[in-house]
Amino acid sequence: MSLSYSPNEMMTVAAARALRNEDVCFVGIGAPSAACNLARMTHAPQITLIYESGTIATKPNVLPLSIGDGELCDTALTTVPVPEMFRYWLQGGRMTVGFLGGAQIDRFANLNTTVVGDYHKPKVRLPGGGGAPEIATNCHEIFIIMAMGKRAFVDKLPFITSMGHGPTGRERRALGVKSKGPTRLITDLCLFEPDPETQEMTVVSIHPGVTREQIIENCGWTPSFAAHVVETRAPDAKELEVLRDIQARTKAAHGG
Amino acid sequence: MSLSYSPNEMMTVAAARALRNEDVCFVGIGAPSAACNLARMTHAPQITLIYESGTIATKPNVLPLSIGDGELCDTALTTVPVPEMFRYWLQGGRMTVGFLGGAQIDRFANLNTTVVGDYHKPKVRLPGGGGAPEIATNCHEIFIIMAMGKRAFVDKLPFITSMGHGPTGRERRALGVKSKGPTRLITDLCLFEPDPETQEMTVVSIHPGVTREQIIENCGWTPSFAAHVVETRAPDAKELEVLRDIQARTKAAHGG
Amino acid sequence: MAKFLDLATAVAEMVHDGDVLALEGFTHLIPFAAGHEIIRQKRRDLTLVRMTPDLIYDQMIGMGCASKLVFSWGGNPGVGSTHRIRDAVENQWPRPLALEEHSHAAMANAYEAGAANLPFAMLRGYIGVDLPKVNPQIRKITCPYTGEELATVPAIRPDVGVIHALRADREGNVLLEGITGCQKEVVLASKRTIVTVEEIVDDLRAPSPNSVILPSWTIGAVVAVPGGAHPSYAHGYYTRDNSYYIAWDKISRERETFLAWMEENVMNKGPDAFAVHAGRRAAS
Amino acid sequence: MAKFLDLATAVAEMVHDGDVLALEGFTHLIPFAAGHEIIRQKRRDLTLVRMTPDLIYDQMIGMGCASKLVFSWGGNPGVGSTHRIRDAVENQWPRPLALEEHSHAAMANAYEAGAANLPFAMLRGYIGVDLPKVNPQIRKITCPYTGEELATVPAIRPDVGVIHALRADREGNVLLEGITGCQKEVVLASKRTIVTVEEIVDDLRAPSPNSVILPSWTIGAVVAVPGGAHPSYAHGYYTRDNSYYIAWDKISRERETFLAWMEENVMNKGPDAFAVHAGRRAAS
Repeated sequence: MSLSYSPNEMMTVAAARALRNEDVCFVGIGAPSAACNLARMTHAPQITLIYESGTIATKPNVLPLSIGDGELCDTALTTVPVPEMFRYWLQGGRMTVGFLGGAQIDRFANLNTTVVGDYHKPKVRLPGGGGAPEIATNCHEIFIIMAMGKRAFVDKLPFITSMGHGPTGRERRALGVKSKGPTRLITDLCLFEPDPETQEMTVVSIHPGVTREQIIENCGWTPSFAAHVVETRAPDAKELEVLRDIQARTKAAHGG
Repeated sequence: MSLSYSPNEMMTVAAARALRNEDVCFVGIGAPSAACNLARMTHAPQITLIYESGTIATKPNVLPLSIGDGELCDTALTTVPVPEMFRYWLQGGRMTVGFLGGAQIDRFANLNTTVVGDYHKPKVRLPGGGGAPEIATNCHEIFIIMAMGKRAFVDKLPFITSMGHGPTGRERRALGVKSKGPTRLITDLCLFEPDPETQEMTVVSIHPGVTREQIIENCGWTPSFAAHVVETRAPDAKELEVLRDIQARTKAAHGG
Repeated sequence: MAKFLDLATAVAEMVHDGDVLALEGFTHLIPFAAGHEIIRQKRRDLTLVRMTPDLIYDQMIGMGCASKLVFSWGGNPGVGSTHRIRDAVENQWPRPLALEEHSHAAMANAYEAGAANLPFAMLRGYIGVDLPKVNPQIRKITCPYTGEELATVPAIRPDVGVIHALRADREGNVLLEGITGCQKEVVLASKRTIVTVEEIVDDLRAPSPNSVILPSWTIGAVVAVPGGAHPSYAHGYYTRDNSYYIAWDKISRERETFLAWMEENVMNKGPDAFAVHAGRRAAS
Repeated sequence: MAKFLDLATAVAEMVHDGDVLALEGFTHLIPFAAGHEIIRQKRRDLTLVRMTPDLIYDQMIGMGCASKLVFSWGGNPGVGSTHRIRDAVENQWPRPLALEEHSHAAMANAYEAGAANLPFAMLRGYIGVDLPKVNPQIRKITCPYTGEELATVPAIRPDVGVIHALRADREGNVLLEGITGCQKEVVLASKRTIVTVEEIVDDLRAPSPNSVILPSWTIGAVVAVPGGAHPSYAHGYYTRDNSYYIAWDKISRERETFLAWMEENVMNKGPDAFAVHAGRRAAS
């Protein structure tokens, strides 16, 4: 029996699977938050989720709309001030995974959430970096979740808001950053991982029913494919049920 | 009717009187603590007392033996971590008065609580500075309480643990320190204040029954007397009653 | 000691044209009522400082209060753009808006340094990114022990800090609880401060000896404005009005609908209008 | 995740000869039971770090555990000298003790920098005093914005941090309350950590969403030692045994009385001996 699911559901499920029970995860709002909580409600019940609002080991029953919804504090082990969150917990090196989204990404998993066009005369002014610049270097590794498309997956970023492996894939190591940086990029079409030599994000797994052509068409650079590309395991019934339940609860709670 | 009292009681009462209702006072343990709480229980009920253990606006019913007795926390408005106390509250410039004691003092109200003899081959190893080095420069002004004696009031300090007005009375200003430094030195025999020109601590008030000769005999330098020296007002019945009550309660509580 | 004032008086006394002003509250306890009063009193040329300039700064900037914004993330959380801020940046409407942009970590550290009376903050940050190229305030310092380079930012010391807290006692001591953001730091870093509260009570009911309490003598003015954080929320009082944030996207997208909404809901109202939200406890 | 161990095992696994070791607790929650276990296991050449090396370090140093002391105030609070530390410094008995001396502000900042993974801390401190002349670790840095000079000290990153807390839950999350000193910083700054607690419970009973809680994954070992802070105290459990501090002055003044007391009360006892103090609630 085959289940019907959307590309977005596939992306969220695949992202959730990347997380482990023992992870301490710094969670971005939106798609990362959905994936992290899906992981917590399925295979990783002990995972520690931390939001930059200061909520540590939070277990929201509905997805927060903002990074600091009351639900996050109400269900947290404890809530600390924001300066402490960034000093002791993020910079302190406590996070095994930072889970980010972004507006634009390049082949080395550098992210732009700042501006399209010239910084001083912007075509589109985006929200800015928030926690991302320091999440990108202070967490042990970075997972990124983004839907593919040519406006999002670009050949050259107009602005580097947070560093992946650097503009040529070599800068991260050259700058002496010890953490791994982006190790997984989860999209609605496929999964990327950095090539061990070049650090270029490379397709390692394609979601069921997706073609290589679709991936190429939705990418602003010519994507590389690993020597052995596998097919992503489709969402199972449990994963879809939990995801849909939480999204239904969330929609009801936010009155949207 | 004249009341009988000890020199130590006179000293504590005189020290308490120096404090104002609107003061925010960083309290040292021992004699400063007795004076500050006497002030709170008599003429300055609204005074804010802060101990370096993190207790803010504390109102102990008995004098603490240590800087962090439970009584201080139980009666405080709130208790903050020690790093925060030193960063936000002391360095933050929140304290109007720092109230210090010391083992040795010189004529410019520099204090030694570190060592007698050579630092590396000490004759007597004293406790060290604790909070005093930064209290001395970060509070708006400093009150010092010490019983006189030639071993305590010395011509030259073997070690400057906390700065008064500097070794020659000029260093404090020369170093660009904006706070006033020691403005009052309260002893068991008399009260000193800095000379407006030289910053030398100068006798401005002599306790009842004390002679200038006694002051000179108990001072390791030749003390200066102000042009107009007054007689310190003797402790009144209320002051003595409150002081003796708190000391009796304290003795009972500490089981000493 | 804090003075107990009404909101109009507090803003009139403490907030002046040209001030550096920080309204803080990290999603929780955002001082909307105070922001609206500043709009009504038509303050101009403000430098607005805030980690997350969301709806309250969208409203203040759209109404022409600010000439500069110091920030680290500007958007309608979980919804989309802050259209009024974008219109000011992209089209100079209603007036030009200079930007000084940081990361969250840098701003949190800069507030912390301000509270600690340090001239600057240092952090392991801004590595490999473009922001230092467009913000000359981001500099470097070398560790005197290890030789490592660290990023620096100047301490933030606002002329005025404004926060919303849960409650104050009769002496003006103020309690916060829940997500406390950098509110304590802002109050301690600012020259003048306004704290709006849900209620003024005889007993703060602090649950812990370590509760987050700002003593009265750290605060300029305490103002009772029940519901004053709406559509943000107040822990234990009322929950976040997420539908307002979602609705704001449409209201703020066009200048005309924005101005009409502001006229009706801000210019023609007062702090009392927030009281209706104080009693609203959403089931969660 | 924290391991639940007995005290002898925790010390045997985590504390090694030559380690840099910080036992913290600012008057409150001093980990006496852990210190006694380290004495019993005859650790040597420790660098002992502590803001206020009072009785617990007087005992450890008098029993020969340490070759160096990093501190900011060494005494028996409100009573007088720590005679065993003085004997080590003045007479090298039972062995020489090197000193690295700071102020409280510097050490608190150094722990804070350690927790924040910074290589050093800066402060407005050490102005016009002699300590920088005898401690080459105290240096200076220049503000890149104002040109001001600030004092610096290296971050403290102990090999082992040891604290006593109120209670842990079954997952190993730990609650502190009352005077919390720099315990959170020490745990976060240390490579390995031991936390002794009054009790292990199903529910932490945290009174506030902002309660001081260390998550299990920040801790190496959790050990239940009821009364383990005695003669220090545990907020809500038992009060400070001030008479012990007063009595210590006489016990510790002479080497013979000290050694006899240690033999009877430490070497011939175990962590269970602290349990008697757990129930003692002085009326206050």
